[in-house]
Amino acid sequence: MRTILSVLFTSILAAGANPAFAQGNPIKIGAILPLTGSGASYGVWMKGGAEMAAEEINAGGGIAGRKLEVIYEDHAADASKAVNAMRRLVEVEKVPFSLTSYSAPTLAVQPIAVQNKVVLMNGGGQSDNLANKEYLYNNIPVVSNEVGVIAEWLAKEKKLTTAVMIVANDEAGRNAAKTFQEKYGAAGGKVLADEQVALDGTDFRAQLAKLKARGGSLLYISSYGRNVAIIADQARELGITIPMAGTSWILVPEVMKSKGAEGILTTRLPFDGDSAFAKKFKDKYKTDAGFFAVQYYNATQIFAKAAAEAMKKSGGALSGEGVKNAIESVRTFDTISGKLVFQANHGAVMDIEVGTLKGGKVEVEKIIKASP
Amino acid sequence: MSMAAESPIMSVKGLARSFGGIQAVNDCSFDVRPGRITGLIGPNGAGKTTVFNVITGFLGADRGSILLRGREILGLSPHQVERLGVVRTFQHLRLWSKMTVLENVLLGCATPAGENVFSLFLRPGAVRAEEARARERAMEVLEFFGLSGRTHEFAEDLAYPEQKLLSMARIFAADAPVMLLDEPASGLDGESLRRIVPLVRKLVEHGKTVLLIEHNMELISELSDDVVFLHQGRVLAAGAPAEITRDPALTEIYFGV
Amino acid sequence: MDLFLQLAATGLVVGSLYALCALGWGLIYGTTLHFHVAHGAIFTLAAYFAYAGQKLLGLPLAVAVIGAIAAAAACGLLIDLFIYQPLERRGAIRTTLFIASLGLLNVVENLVAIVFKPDPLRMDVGWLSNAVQIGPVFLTWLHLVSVATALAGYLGLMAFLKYSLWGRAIRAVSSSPEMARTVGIDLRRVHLLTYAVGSAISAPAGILVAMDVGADPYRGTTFVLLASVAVIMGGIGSIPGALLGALFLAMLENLGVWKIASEWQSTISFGVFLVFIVVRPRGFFGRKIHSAEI
Amino acid sequence: MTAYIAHYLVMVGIYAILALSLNLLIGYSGIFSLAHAAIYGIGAYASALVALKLGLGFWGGMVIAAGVGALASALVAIPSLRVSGDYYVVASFGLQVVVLAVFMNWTDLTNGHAGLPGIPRPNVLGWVIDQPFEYVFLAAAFAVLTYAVCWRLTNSAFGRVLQAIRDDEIAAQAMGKDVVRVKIVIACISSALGAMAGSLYAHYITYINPSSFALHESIFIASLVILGGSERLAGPIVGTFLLLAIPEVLKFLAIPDTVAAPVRQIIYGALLIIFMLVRPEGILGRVRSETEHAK
Repeated sequence: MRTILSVLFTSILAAGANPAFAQGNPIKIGAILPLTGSGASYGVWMKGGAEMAAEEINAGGGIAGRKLEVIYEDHAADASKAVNAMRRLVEVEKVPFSLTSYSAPTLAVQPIAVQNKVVLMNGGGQSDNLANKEYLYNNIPVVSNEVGVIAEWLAKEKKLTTAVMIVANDEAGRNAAKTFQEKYGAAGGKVLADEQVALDGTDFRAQLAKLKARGGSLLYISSYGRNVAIIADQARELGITIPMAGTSWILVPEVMKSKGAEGILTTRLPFDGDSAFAKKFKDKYKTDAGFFAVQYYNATQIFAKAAAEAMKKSGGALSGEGVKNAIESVRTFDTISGKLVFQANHGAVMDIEVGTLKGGKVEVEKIIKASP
Repeated sequence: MSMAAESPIMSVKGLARSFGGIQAVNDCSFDVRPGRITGLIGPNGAGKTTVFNVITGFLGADRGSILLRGREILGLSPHQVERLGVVRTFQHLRLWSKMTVLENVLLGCATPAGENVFSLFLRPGAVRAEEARARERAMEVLEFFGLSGRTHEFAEDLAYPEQKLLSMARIFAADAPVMLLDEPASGLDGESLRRIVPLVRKLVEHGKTVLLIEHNMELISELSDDVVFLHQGRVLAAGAPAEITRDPALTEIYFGV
Repeated sequence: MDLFLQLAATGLVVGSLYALCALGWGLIYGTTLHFHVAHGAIFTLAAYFAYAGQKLLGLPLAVAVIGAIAAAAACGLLIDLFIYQPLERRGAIRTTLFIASLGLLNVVENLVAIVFKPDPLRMDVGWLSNAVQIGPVFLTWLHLVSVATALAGYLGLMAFLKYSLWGRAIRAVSSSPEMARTVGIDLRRVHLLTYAVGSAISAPAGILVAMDVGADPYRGTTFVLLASVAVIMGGIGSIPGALLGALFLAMLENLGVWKIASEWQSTISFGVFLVFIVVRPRGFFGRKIHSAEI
Repeated sequence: MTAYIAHYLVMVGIYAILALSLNLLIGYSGIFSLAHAAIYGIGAYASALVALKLGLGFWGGMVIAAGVGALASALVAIPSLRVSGDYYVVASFGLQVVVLAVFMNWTDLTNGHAGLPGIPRPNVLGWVIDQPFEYVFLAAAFAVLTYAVCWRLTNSAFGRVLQAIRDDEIAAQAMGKDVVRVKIVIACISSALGAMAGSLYAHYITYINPSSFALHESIFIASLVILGGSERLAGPIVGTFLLLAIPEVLKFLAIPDTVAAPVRQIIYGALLIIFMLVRPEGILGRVRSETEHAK
């Protein structure tokens, strides 16, 4: 008897704590993220951001009265794991929508999304190949925007006109390197040599020694994650004294703390480390928030808005196609990092900052305003 | 005499093989004549098994030559030597212990079609016919060696004397003219010996040439037509068994007196 | 030329780490004929023991390192005692041992990945991580320590095998187990000792890597397989061979980068390895292993 | 849900082919290979590239995949199998590393880490197989074909020779068996079948990249064989059904994502150790001899 009472009691309490969900089942969406592997730092942010958004949405009454539930899947930077996860999400959970991350995994699941009419929102991958794909939206600019900015800045303003490049051996690293070479060349610079390295490698001395021998006035790092910290440290250790540069990808805790990365020239996408969101994130997860936490928070919120819109139009039913049409018709979403407008290529544009990494923070020198 | 006129089926000439610093076989020469039983004897460490291993291609030689019907077989690999008609048993038998008696013998029978992957899939009829023939042959061989009651038992389940018989049966099935037997009688009791001796004789009646290593001098005298006495890797004497066993110098070396 | 010297120096440093691994693995393989891939687990454990000693228990660096080596040696011994020896008592074939070893490697690596998270953890080595410039070559003090450790490990092992009673017992078993048994050597004990010594020799490799680029749960697999390549190239059963094989492999990897794009590093090494087993299967100086010996 | 079960069954079919073919080496020849994932990958890439660049479609792709797989295997088997099994372990590891490096670094051909998207679904006599449950039949058909090939190989004089080589190589040589040739032949057949599985996978998933064919995948395939029982033809199939179900079962337990993958690996590893200690013959156990019953 007492147990029954206490069960009743707790359920009443629970019902009181959460706003009553008026109708039906929760809305399930997927999130395919790098929860393990060399990019696990990104995964912490991405999952945290999505989780916080879902909690806030549910605390505010859910989406049209239905609870939002995010199902997290790990791709560990492996596209085929992403494909398996996507199949599960589509076939078992019947999600209308999924968050994705990284270039290769996102590209791999996109055909499945099209086939099953599931909307994908990528907040992390930046390969140029992610643009203009059906059912795939990127609330992050493709990398060529950022690389273009830094290439021009390095060549024209910093007068660093000869570069050597170290490139992560994957879709993102290679794509960014290719773009850098083009844009840097257009800005009057010249890439003298490049060397590829494994994303999960730890010893890059041989490659760096080779690049050092080629001279140049700049070492451009087309890689991401903790990989960059090791590259930077080992470059300094080998007596490479020329400036180093990268894009916002490099801004993970491992790099910002590393000795070698001090003074690295980089782009940054707008992220306010002192914002209310960042504080709340730190309280909740006991670790500093980063740009990608905001990205996935925003992506989840964008879905909630688009879904609400879609359900209004259809009179309650929710489908991937509906969400897609809602995104296409709304186009402009308010997010905690300002207005986000989806471009014709299904990507976003953002202000891009350039600056120098000093004492674990980016000292911004210049902001290039977003232009569609 | 008539012995000299008969040309040898196999002749070993100037064979030498060393391990590290030890000269196991040194300038060893002898002939094996067809249709006869040649006994290879000598004290322990005389190099008898090394000679076997070199003849059958398991060991290389430093020098020398081995002619099989006039053809050089030194330097060939073991399976090539077998295909040219020289088969052997091992001191430690080396039966396929987890396979049946029949399978052990079938592995001796020639089944080129069944062992060829292409014909296995493309000429199933030929393979089936060949397998049937091989089984028939295997059963005959088992009959010959008195093992037909044991066909479907695992080799490891046989008693030791029967395992010995099986090791001979499996090479007999190969239908090779020259059979090398490494201590066919060792470890056998009197009764089993009485079973094996006539069998070895019968091999010759079936047209085989036998070269055997044996320690049992009585058996050698009883079985062999020719005897080769090996000591420290060299041939000390060769001839009829009676001559060799009667030579006191050889007896002294043999028994290490 | 500067580049060549730099690559050669880096090759020497990497080679020293491979050498430590290869010496331990080669000693064990040469003596027991176990294809002990779980040696990779020892490598990994040593690194994490040292890391935990320093970062979690707050021990001084030297104490943490010595403690980690001792613990790794104990682990090696326990693997033989509780896994390989029971298997051998049951008459297991070598493939069975290898599979158990592979399973163990998988278990240890992933346990470590759960306990310590999969991301690399770097130890604090203070000034040891500072760069040293020797002519045109840049290294860190830690790299010099690595080379010195490998040299000390090699010389120590050679002296142990040559002059100590136990070392001679290991050599006896290595050259012929049957012979060793007939002169009254207890094979099981010698195996245990070999595992302890082999593990102790390779443990510093794991620790040095943890100091240099960080401990990583899965690095042991790569190292142990490279060690086996080095041992085969050097010649199975030969301790100088293991050292030479490891240095050769590392030089190949690093100097290869000089002319060939670096992403083909591993391809170069294994290409050469395949050529090697055709041309000289017994390695620089050692015996060839047949799957069956007559 | 049915689609999900269909997916599981397709993967069982593909992995059953891999496990059956690897068992020709591990179980029937006593050769341990660490390169089966690389062979699987070669099949997938060859087939995908043939379909995408030459437009030969599924069937042409599969034939070429099997050929390339056998060839790659021969390149390693010919030098290393002349010496000993232990060399082959290391050499096959080498093949695994080199093949993966080719997948990742020969970007002009393989598109590197980004992989190859848009691989067409198979077309069987004008019928495009694009539903998972349809693919179940295709995968099952190939698994049955593989089983039949393995049965024919092992229940024949050839299989007898394999077993003889595994149990006593010296005796096999003495009986005139060309041990090296037989080993190379079986390595090539095993690889051709493994590559075929790769082809099935590529046309099923429609996207491939190098990370699906890494070393741990080789170890996983070996586990399927060993746990099911390497001495029986059906052993690997049982192993495949059970081990592929483990990740799905784990999903029902509330294990955090970051821990689930290593937990899976620990389970595989622990099973290997336990089986070696307690039941080395695998789940299905041992038949001491099979070829006896061949007709």
